[in-house]
Amino acid sequence: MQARALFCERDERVLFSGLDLDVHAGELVQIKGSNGSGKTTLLRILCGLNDDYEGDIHWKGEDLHEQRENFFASMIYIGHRVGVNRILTPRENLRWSASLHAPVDDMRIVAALERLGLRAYEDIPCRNLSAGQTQRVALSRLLISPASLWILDEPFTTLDVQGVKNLESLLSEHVNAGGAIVLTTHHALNVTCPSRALDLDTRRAAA
Amino acid sequence: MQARALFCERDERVLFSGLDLDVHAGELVQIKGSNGSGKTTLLRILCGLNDDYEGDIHWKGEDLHEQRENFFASMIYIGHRVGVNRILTPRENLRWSASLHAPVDDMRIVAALERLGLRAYEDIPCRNLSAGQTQRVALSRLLISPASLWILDEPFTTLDVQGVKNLESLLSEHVNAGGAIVLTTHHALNVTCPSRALDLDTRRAAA
Amino acid sequence: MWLWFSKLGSPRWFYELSSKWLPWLYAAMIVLMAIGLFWALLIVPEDYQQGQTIRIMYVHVPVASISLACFPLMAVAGTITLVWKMKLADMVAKSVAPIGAWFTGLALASGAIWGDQIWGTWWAWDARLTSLLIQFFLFIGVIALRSAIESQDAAAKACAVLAIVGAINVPIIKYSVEWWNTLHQPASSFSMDPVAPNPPEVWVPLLIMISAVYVFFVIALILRTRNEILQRERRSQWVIDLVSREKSV
Amino acid sequence: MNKPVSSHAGTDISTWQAFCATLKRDLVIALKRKNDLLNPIMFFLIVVSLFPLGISPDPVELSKVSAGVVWVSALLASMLSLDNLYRADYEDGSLEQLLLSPQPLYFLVLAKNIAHWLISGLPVVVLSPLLAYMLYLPSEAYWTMVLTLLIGTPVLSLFGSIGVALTVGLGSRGLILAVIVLPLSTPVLIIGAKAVTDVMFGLPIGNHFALLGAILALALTMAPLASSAALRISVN
Amino acid sequence: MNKPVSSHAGTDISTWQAFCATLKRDLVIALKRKNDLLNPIMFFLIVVSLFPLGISPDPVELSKVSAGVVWVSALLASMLSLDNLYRADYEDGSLEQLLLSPQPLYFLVLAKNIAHWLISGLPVVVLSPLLAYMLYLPSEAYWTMVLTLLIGTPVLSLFGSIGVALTVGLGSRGLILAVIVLPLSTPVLIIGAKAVTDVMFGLPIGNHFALLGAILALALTMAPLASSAALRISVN
Ligand code: HEM
Ligand SMILES: Nc1ncnc2c1ncn2[C@@H]1O[C@H](COP(=O)(O)OP(=O)(O)OP(=O)(O)O)[C@@H](O)[C@H]1O
Ligand SMILES: Nc1ncnc2c1ncn2[C@@H]1O[C@H](COP(=O)(O)OP(=O)(O)OP(=O)(O)O)[C@@H](O)[C@H]1O
Ligand SMILES: [Mg+2]
Ligand SMILES: [Mg+2]
Repeated sequence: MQARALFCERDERVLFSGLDLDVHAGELVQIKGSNGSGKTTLLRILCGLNDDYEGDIHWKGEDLHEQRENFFASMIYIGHRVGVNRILTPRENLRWSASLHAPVDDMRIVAALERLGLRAYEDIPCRNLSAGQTQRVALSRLLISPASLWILDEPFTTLDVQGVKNLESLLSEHVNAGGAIVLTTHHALNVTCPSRALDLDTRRAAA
Repeated sequence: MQARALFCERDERVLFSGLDLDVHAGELVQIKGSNGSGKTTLLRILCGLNDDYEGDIHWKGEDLHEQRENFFASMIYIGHRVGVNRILTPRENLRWSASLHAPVDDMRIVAALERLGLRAYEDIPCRNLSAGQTQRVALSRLLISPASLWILDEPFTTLDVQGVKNLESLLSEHVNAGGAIVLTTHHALNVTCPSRALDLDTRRAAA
Repeated sequence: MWLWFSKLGSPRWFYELSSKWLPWLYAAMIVLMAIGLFWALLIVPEDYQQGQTIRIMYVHVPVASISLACFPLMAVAGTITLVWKMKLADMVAKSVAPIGAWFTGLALASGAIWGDQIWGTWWAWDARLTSLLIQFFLFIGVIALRSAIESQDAAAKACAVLAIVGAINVPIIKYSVEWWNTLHQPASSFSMDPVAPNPPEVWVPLLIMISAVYVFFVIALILRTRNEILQRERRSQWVIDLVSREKSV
Repeated sequence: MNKPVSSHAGTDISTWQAFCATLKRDLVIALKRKNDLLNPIMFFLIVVSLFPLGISPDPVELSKVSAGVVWVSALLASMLSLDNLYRADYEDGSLEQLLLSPQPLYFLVLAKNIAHWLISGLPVVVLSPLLAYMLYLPSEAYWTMVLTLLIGTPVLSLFGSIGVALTVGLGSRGLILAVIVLPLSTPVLIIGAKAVTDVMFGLPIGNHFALLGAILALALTMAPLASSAALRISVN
Repeated sequence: MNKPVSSHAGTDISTWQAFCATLKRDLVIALKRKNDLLNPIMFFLIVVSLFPLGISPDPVELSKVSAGVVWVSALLASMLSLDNLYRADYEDGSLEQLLLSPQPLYFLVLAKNIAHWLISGLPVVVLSPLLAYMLYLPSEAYWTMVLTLLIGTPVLSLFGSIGVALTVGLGSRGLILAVIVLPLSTPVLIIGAKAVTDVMFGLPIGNHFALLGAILALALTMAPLASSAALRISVN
């Protein structure tokens, strides 16, 4: 994935201009920046949810807009709003999420939930889960999706220490298996895989 | 503030039982615990938003239920949902929050926002703020409120490194000035004031 | 007095006491029902105007009168829940709502059947009918609210508030509806004349039927409440003991 | 702007200030989303004009049903706008802040109800003569209609508030609210519509106004209390 | 359960599976909140019975307006329940996931619309004869009314969906929705109510049905596309 000369302003404040970003398979890119520096905006632009920008984004060499469906098929995004229905149980939530891409069988769903420490919570309505547990349900999607590019907006929020470690090893595994990750976080990332940081603050200061 | 023999269960899972917690002026108590261990529930019980518990809570020696208004007048709570209206500006939000306790003048509101790094954002509708900026608006309430007891549920979420430092020094100041704080966070707190931790996981393991 | 009150609040005490009452209540109901039905259906003479359809009265009036009693009962139970936080009161409140809705529905249905026979229409926007219909909606509202709120405690309190507000409103609704329709509705054909002009051979069986249906109502309420008690207290020792005793028998 | 005062829970002055601040806040929010101001009127207008479409454009027919149609539409418009009363505050956590205020909740809830009425009830009252004209309501009944609406719509807001407060924590809204609130509102509807119809027949209507007034007084004193209790339960 | 298949964007089978999964998901959510099932019916019942209260209990009067009242109430019931269509999904982020699906959005949106109709439209159709009876609709018009509702209510759901999709990102809902959706739905209302009235007068009604059918066909093909586009805009 390549982004070229991205320019975005909100409320007449330029967030970034002339931003180039290449994400290769087998690499993790961490977007850094202080609050309000435009991380979320950038991620939403990259994953195609936000159209308010100038510049080009290419995916496997072709323009993103011309192959949306291919792109969506191999990308997964988890944002500030995690996409977990409060009435359904984790299992039902995951089943639906999976079916939007490619249906998976129940075994894998249970395995994914277990990996994220939600054993015994599979069939409890998500509204009865705590903030961190809900976040974990969303993150389980990563394990059942065939996507190679993960775009994650502050995936560590509300996770406890164990959960953070767990997620870090998950990220490393994915990248080491040839996947690509773009994520934002304010915390010092501790992964065992090729990783790179893009700091929006220093970019702007330099400009 | 004293809590005695608190007992709470949700969905037939006992979260804590026989929990005693004393919070004295000039002290910070950090509630620790893994996701779903009951931190949020405990805070909501302490601040009077949740009635589904057994046990007694005393405030300045008297039962909480009998002096709700006195207690509310000297307590401030900021939860997962931060209480910032998305249509109003930070200034308007703070003005209303203040008036619920004791109205303050505009100077102090501006000063509070500035202290939290929101200079120039006073009059932008909060919906146009980023996640971290919204969190900062909520935290500004701490500075304009006369409350001596602060109850904060994961106040560091979505704050950037600078914001975390800023908040830590704010907490220290308050405690050193004789205030009391109860908070939850998954991150390693770095404050210069008397502090104490209560770990819900080890308590349960011990029981 | 206080002791009695707090004792009454104990679900276990209620469960055990009601176990003793139930056989008597069953017996009373069977006897009253048998006499009442026999008398009403076979002995009471045909009405010179309404013919056989007069017999519907023996179902309709008891059912209608109970349906009116249910809302106040629910409000009282709700008040006790809110003020004294008595668990048993909420169990009663929860049990009475569906029963009330059913009885209201039955009153509407039996009235409609009767109305089809003698007024030639199943439904009319008559004062009594309309106010009962609105009360039916209120019952459904309470039930819907109860099922919508997940936390049992919150549901109990929310339904108590709604029951109290509703109980204040039911008389207002009834009054306003009554007063609304007097202009348009010929009082004679739609009036539900009190039974007074009728001879005792008509109203004595009616009284018996009313008491029979009342006993039935009380039984239904007790059974539902007991059910609720067992469900909510299923983890307390006495219920576990009870169940194991039942099993071993 | 007043100087920072140390908070004395429930002193009259600070209660009054909290009342005003809450009222002002809700009005400002509504002003900023201009929709909130326009929508109740538009909804009222549209629903009222659905009836000639659905029923018949015949003036004689319409004039007979006009009082009822205007009143039912006012009721529905008021109820639909209720959804905004506590929902946004619940979702962003402001409601928790309101509940944790040392001020008596009665006044804060009352302030919110008054704001709601000013935004959604009053415009309907003001607009009603126009719609009555469009539905061929006899002109001698205009004033009665406006007055009954003026007394009746606050009651709808106040009763409605209880329903919203009870349901604010639930996932699905809209309809359950209607199921709870509409039956409670029937007396106001009946009396209001009847007063207008009676005036058309030249009957006395003093009674109706007395009744409406009594209901309003009852609602003003009791409803905010019930709403407060309901809010505490919902936020639990 | 099927084995994990590697995803081929837009293959027919996986599109069909996604369609079914979305339909099922929405139905399960509704079933879990039993209210969602009961409320449209109750709302319909209550609104219909408001009219006699507001207008007059007189059978002759009522039978004249009955067709219009039933249709207007069905319209309002359908519209009120629309609020649930995308709102919860927007708030919890599921909508973003839907938009990021490689499957054609048309089918996913259609699945959501069908689920909505099954939950809120169909019960109204089924219940309508009872209400028609209570409003003294002449019995020869029953079948026409049920049939027009059966064709008309899906159109209301489909058109309504566009309105909700456009407004889902806004703070205030309910009313703005009504303001957008109601005008779109008037043709259906006019034709449906007119068909019923015409049958009461013994007039032919084939034309009306042809028109309704055409509108339904148009709505089925176009409305989900418009909704999809609107959703992409709202989530932006
Ligand atoms: C759907 C139709 C009807 C409804 C909803 C209805 C409702 C009621 C109600 C609420 C009561 C009051 C019970 C009480 O005060 O204890 C009642 C009593 C009564 N109804 Fe009906 N009714 C209907 C049709 C009829 C019809 C068709 C008749 C026959 C003429 C009838 C005859 C009576 C009588 C004789 C009483 C007892 C009056 C009294 O004790 O005050 N009802 N009904
Ligand atoms: N509304 C509710 N109804 C029933 N159970 C609930 C409810 N909310 C939370 N729970 C349960 O209570 C437990 C504690 O939840 P709580 O939100 O207090 O956890 P927490 O310690 O704050 O976790 P986190 O770090 O993830 O925020 C969880 O196991 C959760 O499943
Ligand atoms: N909907 C919006 N309309 C206009 N401006 C917006 C909108 N959302 C965000 N902004 C502005 O864009 C800037 C970047 O916001 P963004 O959410 O991308 O920040 P962020 O880097 O993710 O910050 P955080 O770490 O706090 O999440 C902020 O200054 C904010 O004021
Ligand atoms: Mg962000
Ligand atoms: Mg928590």
